[in-house]
Amino acid sequence: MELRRYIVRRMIQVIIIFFLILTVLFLLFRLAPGDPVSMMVDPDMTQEDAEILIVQLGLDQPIGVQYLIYLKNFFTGHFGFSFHYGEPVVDIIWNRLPNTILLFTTSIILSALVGVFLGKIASWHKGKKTDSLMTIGALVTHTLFLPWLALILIWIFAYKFGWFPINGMISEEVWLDPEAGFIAKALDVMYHMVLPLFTLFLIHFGAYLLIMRSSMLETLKEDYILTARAKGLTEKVIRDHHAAPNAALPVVTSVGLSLAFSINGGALTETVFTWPGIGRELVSSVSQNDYPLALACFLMIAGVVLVSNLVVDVLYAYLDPRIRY
Amino acid sequence: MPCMNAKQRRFSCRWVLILACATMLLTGSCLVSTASAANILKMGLLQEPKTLNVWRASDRWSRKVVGLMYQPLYVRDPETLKLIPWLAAEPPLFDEKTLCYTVKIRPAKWSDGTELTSEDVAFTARFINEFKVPRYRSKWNFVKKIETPDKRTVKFYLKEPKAIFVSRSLTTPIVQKKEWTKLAEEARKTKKPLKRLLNEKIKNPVSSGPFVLKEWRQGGFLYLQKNKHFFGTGKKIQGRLLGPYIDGVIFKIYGTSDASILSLKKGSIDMFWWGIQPGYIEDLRANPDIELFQNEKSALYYMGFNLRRAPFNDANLRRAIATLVDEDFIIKRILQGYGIRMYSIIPPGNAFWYCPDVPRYGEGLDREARIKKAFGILRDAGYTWDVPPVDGSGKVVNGEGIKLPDGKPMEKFTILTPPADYDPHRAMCGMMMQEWLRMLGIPAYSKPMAFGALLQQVKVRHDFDSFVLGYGNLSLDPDYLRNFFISTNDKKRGWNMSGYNNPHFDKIANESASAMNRDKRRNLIWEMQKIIIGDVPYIPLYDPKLIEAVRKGRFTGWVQMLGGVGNIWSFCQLKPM
Amino acid sequence: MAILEVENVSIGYNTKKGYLKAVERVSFTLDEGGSLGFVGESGCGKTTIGMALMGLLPPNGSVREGRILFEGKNTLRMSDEEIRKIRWREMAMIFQAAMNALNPVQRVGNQIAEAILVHDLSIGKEEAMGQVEALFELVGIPRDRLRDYPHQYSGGMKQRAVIAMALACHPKLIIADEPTTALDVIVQDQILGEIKDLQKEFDLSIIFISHDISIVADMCNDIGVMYAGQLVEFGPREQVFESPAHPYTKALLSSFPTVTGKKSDLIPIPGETPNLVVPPTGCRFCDRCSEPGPSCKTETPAWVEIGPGHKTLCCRC
Amino acid sequence: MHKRNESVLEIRDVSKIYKTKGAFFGSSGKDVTALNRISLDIFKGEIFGLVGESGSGKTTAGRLIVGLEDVNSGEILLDGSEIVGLRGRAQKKFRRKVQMIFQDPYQSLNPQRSIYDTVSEPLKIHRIGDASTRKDLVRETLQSVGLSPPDDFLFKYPHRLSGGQRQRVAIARAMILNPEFVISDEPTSMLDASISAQIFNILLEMRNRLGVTQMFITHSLAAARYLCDRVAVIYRGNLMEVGPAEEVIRNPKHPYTQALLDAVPKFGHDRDAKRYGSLLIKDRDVDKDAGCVFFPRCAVAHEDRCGRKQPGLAQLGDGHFVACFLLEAMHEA
Amino acid sequence: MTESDSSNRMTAKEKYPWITSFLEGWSIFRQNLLGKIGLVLLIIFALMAICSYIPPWISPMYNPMTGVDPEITSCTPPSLRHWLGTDFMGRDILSQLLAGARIAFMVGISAAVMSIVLGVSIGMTAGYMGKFVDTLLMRLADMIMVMPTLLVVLLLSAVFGQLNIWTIVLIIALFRWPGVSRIIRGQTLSLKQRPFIEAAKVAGASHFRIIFMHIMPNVLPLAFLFMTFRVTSAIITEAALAFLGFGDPGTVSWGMMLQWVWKTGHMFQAPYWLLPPGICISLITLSFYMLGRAMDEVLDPRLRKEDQTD
Repeated sequence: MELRRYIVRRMIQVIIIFFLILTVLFLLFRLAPGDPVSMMVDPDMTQEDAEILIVQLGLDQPIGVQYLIYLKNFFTGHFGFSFHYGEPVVDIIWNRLPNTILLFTTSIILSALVGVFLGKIASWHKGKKTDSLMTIGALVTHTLFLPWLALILIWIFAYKFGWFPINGMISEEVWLDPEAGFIAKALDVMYHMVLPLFTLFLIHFGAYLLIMRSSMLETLKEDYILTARAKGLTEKVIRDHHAAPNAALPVVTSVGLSLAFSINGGALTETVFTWPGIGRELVSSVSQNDYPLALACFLMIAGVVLVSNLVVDVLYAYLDPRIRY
Repeated sequence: MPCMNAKQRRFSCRWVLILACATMLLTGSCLVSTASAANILKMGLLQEPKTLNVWRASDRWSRKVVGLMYQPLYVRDPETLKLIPWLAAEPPLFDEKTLCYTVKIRPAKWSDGTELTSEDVAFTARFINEFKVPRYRSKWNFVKKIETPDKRTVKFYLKEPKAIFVSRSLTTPIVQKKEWTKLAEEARKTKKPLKRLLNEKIKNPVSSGPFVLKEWRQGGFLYLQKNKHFFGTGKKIQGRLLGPYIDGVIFKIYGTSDASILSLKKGSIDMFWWGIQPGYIEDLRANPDIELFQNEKSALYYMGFNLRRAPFNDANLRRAIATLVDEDFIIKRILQGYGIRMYSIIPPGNAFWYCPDVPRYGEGLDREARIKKAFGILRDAGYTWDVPPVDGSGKVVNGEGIKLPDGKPMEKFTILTPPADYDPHRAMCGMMMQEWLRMLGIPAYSKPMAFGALLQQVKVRHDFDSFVLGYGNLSLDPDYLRNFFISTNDKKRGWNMSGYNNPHFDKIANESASAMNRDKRRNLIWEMQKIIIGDVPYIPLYDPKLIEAVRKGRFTGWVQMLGGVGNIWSFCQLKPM
Repeated sequence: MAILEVENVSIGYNTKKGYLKAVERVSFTLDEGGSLGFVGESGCGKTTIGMALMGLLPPNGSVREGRILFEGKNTLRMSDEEIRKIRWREMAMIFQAAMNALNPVQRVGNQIAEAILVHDLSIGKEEAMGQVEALFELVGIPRDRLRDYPHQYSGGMKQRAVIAMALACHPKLIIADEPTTALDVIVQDQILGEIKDLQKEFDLSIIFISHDISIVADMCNDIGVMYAGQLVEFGPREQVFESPAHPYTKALLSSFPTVTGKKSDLIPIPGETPNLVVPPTGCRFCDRCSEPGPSCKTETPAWVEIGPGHKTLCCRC
Repeated sequence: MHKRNESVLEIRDVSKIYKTKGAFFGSSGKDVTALNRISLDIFKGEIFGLVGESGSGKTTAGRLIVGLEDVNSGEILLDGSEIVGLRGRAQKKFRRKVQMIFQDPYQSLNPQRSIYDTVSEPLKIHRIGDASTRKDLVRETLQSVGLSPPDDFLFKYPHRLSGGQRQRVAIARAMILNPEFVISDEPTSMLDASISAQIFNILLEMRNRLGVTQMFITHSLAAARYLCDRVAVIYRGNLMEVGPAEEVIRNPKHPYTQALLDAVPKFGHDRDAKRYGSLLIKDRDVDKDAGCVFFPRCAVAHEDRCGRKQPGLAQLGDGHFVACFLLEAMHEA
Repeated sequence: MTESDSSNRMTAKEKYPWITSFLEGWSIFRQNLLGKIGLVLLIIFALMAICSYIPPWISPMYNPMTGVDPEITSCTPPSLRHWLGTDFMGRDILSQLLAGARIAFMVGISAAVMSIVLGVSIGMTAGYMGKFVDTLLMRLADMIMVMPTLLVVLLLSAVFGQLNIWTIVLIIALFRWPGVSRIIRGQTLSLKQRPFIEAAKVAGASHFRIIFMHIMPNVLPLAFLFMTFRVTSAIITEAALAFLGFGDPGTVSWGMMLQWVWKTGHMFQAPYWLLPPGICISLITLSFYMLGRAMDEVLDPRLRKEDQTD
């Protein structure tokens, strides 16, 4: 009951914050210099043309009216039309979002799993070679500059060795092949995903490893670990059943907190690998002054982060019986 | 606890799964890469086309693709650059008395098998006028009346003589009446019909060109198939036997040029449809599988001034700066030699309209001589210095404290340039120009600015001192010369960004717009160029050369032309080897 | 018969400040069914002894010398696996802070069942839970709290649960390390009473570790007084309390306020406990002793037998 | 020992209720009564013991008196003047008179400040003396709490001191302003027995030498007996029994006091003989909390009487007050 | 405890007790391998930053932004004249790299200091004031926290035209305080409950005194620790921004260098140009990170207690 109340309260907060962000961003975009019409530098685009377009795009309206229209559209599930694509923004986002989710969640899950697993091992061998090797390795990979790493990986694995495609998400050979079934297509996507996934994985797993390691060291000092040992449990059982689940709790929180940070990396990865996702779309729409699209992409990202933070908090409450709201 | 055990087991299962996936990926990829069609041309695009709606297609990526489907009545010959009939059967007939153009149309079919008739042509023109389609409206709004006496003939009655009718209006892509009538009707019902039409998503354009869209995977590729109903197949036009001989084109989307070039080197694509950065050229030239084409562009990169306010309302200062600007340095260093010196607003590649004898400021001079000459111009115009850049003994020193002829010190001014990510060359030019001007004591500051903001300053607000901008793809018809400098275009969002105002020029310009005789028009255009370069509201800087790379040994028959090998002729004539 | 014999055990920790001699040459025996209490101030090494008996010294700690004979077998010689099997089944421990001794994210019932399951492979989970229910009954926790998490328990209940856990495998020896420190006096009384009852019922041997003399006095037959890593006095309860031999024992007794008997002034022990990395030479209590002899500072004290089973480590006795 | 003359501190009908924060916006949580209409007088020059288990409200009482928290109702008078809700200058003046010694010496000293900083801070706050007189005063005070030579401690940080030394520093900080009234909140619960005795003796000496009136909050009847002149036994925010220390411990009247005394370990002497046996083995279930707070656990209670109404404090003679119906009945009979 | 030190040596340490605690911290730090590596790396980068003034002083052609070698018009590999080679228009890569170190320090440290000052003051205010102020500030923090900093800066830079380096630093700082302030707030809340604060209150200390004399010294070490992590995130954000082409075009930062390599198409032709900036960004982040972790150990009281036994 209490938990449900907590969720409701948090959801209200999330919604308020979301609309605040929406408003701030909307104002920012509308107050900014530069409009999509003046971006059209074709000499054929005469001044009359520009004026016609401005009226047609509704940019001549007062800003309050534009905001209200935007809100109205927003509630009807409509984010307006992209200035650039001329398509409903919703369509573009629905087209890109699955790609982002695929890459991003896979990378987060993979790196969290591996990070937690290795962190467990490292803390268990504290002070030994395994530990120092893992810690230093994690630190080094975690601090690599992501786009640079991505470029180097492309160079080595995609170009020099030719093991993986250079970029993109699908190859036309497979998708145009009428005989290729779902599995072949899925495999093709996964094949394209290897390098971006690996990039994100390299950057992220270190953080989880380090968090897990220190949290595990902290947990191993707890009295209940001593109890478990006194009970005559084997070391493996103590490590895996008593220490690790408790120690993994902070990792859950840190996944939530670092989400916004990881999204930066996601956008960079998408840009370098031309992965057709939200992050890349955001970067390109921003540089093309495509406000409706940029705004929607950003809201989408903020919304996703807000909701996943909420989910993480609830998950945490669920996993840790001590916390009841 | 048992539940933890289960978790543990799941964990190790996951590992097995991951490994299994990895191996499958590797094997799967080996299978995949063997299957590829030999007769399909693969081209790398830097960006994904935004739309296949021809009226919305304002970005070059969309236009590249749309251009293979919607065809105009007349196109340019790759060698002479003269207009030749394409959908039209013969050159247009002009009746001077009635101001009427008569165009005969070839027997041609749309990709859905229906016939392309004069109705379609008339519909296109009326459509543009009715909905005021941007970029096309100005080419058709002087057409008074359109008649279609029969299926193969269209008659256009003009309100007044217009020189651009053949070269601009009749090169408008023609759309199918059947396809657009319904959309137009729906649009008419809405409050903002134009917006509705522009936002229309055209999933599968009805094509009159050599290719039709087969599949578009957003974020992945576009696949265009050969159009069986293409009118040109088997025909000889301008002595060229048209195909297309290839089965289709696949456009693959690469976000960055290095990825595209790596793919080109690997052989995943046959051509990268974009100019190659000079950095790659050495490497590609050494590659035996790659062939490079070098073509001129119809482009203009220039520095513009705000003539509406001091200090650039003084032509002498502009001339002095034109003298100072070392175009050779820019071409040699910044463009790495892949560019052409621009003397006039019209690029030299557009040979017919290009005027060769405009004033050439500072041609062939070294830095010191340029400074001395510019100093001379300014000194004669009444400018003074605290420390003149040329001292008494004629030695060049760093000038300081320049004052305008009215005695006021020249205030700091900015050179707005696009940011380096948008165009590193222009940003760098601004930087160099700042240094050169400072040698003369002119307080110039180069300021790269986001492109949207820059245009807002320059084009909408007119709040700027000077800027560096450019056009990568100018029309071959020189009407833009009039557009850029005629005083009636000096308003918000108008094309006369400098605020150039010269009644004499206006008169000649208007004359040129309605000059129906080509040679007479050429004289006027030459005259205009001379006036502009004399007054230098714009200093033309360079026209970059276009280097394109294709893979040898797959296809042959690339047609070189102003603007590169990726033209309609190439697509119609490429043959697999 | 002695269930536990400890001979000359010394234990130390490697610390960044140096080697810390936490326990020095401690010997004692515990008879089957007997109860032995260790009393001393914080840092005197009493918990270290408890941990050493269980084989649970932290990684930086080790037994330097001596023997620990549990039912005649030297536990120090046993492999990790062997000692793991003895733990809980033969000797269990009631931990100091019950609050932290239970895993917060597992249900209490499961944690106790786990102890049973790991040592008795023949029974299933259901059966083990049945046994846990019986244990709960024994220590006075309602059955329906079996599926609760530790944080839902009150302090006293947690302590009871920890006692139930200690009894889970019916051990012969229980080491209770300050089992009531954090509890209120009434609850403490109840828990102590329970431990006593259980000891009688199951014929357990108990080692009771506390800083509170009065509790040890209440609970144990034999008393060991520890100071600065050394056992300074050892003997039957009556003898130790009625005729304490070591000056530290005397001082400890006289610094303890009581509710019974005559109200008398407390005599605090001056000074602080010595640093065990560099322990003082001679008698370690010498600096704080109220009546030090001339040789105390230099002479290493030896055990003096002053009564039947009552001995002390003092030069002056 | 001390004449029952003027009260230094008077507590009149003081209640304190904590609102636990509700989960959903407002306050849907339960209220916890920490103190329920408590009245006490503390006389000049005495050490007054407040004895209770954890959660009984004894610490709250101390915090209310020093003004760390505000009362919900009732008044507290120091030297006859109201001290609840003082602000500004009046509060500062009051601060000089009343000081507190906290429970945990490891937490009550700022780890980032040296002993000198800590002890001299009250002087700085109240602008007493200049740098050199302050230093002398600090030395003197440290000496008086047994930290000698003071110069050894002056510039040390707390983490280099033992628990006992830290608590002495805390006492020195409380004493340096020469307060009238000092509250010590279980000052020895974290310390070893031998160290506790040192602290007790310092507190006693403070009273004897400087005549500082004190309130000693503790859970240990034994400590209260040793240190205090009078004690009050508090249970769940209600006073159960008030009286001279020796009297209350020798001759406890309230069943709760009796239960407490029963529970104290007695050095193995007749351990099994519970003298009073006033505590129920299993708590009684009560559906409403209208009756005596101890009723659910009281072995000797009358269902009909104790379960319905709350007894008030009644004097049994010679300053010994008890809140229990059974005794009233006895008295009346 | 080393109380047996000779008394005259004690006096200096006694007068300035922070020396002792600093030395204690330093001795713990010295035992930390990661910390030592980080410090050495950092010193190297600091030297690079200082050295960045040397090349332009030797010859104007070594000016990182505007200096071009008159004899070189394209990208050249390392030579005696240009130790790390030149970029596409003949500018010296080493000079750019050195100048980049200066920018990295400048961006990193100034953004970190700003965000820490903001975070600490907001966190302390929220924690100490509580109630409405707390709720308001923390909701604001939540709101800012869900924004991916890089994308926000990118968005703002697109919206307001090209940003200059200081604006970028400011924006990074403005969007990176919530994490700090949350921690500081938590710390303040727990400090507020600590008896020594209450003791100060009982002694009559004002809010001002409590905040600045008691809470601040206790949160500052933590804030300082966070600063090292903020430095890394600021450097990375600036580099990524520049890499994407939204950086300050007037500054030579490592991200900008990478962008030049990328945009001019020398990515796979000129490893001598691609590798150094990337390695530098990665290493400087690594060094700050290692330093932060080592400091974490120095400051973490729990780790210090490790040795203490019963």
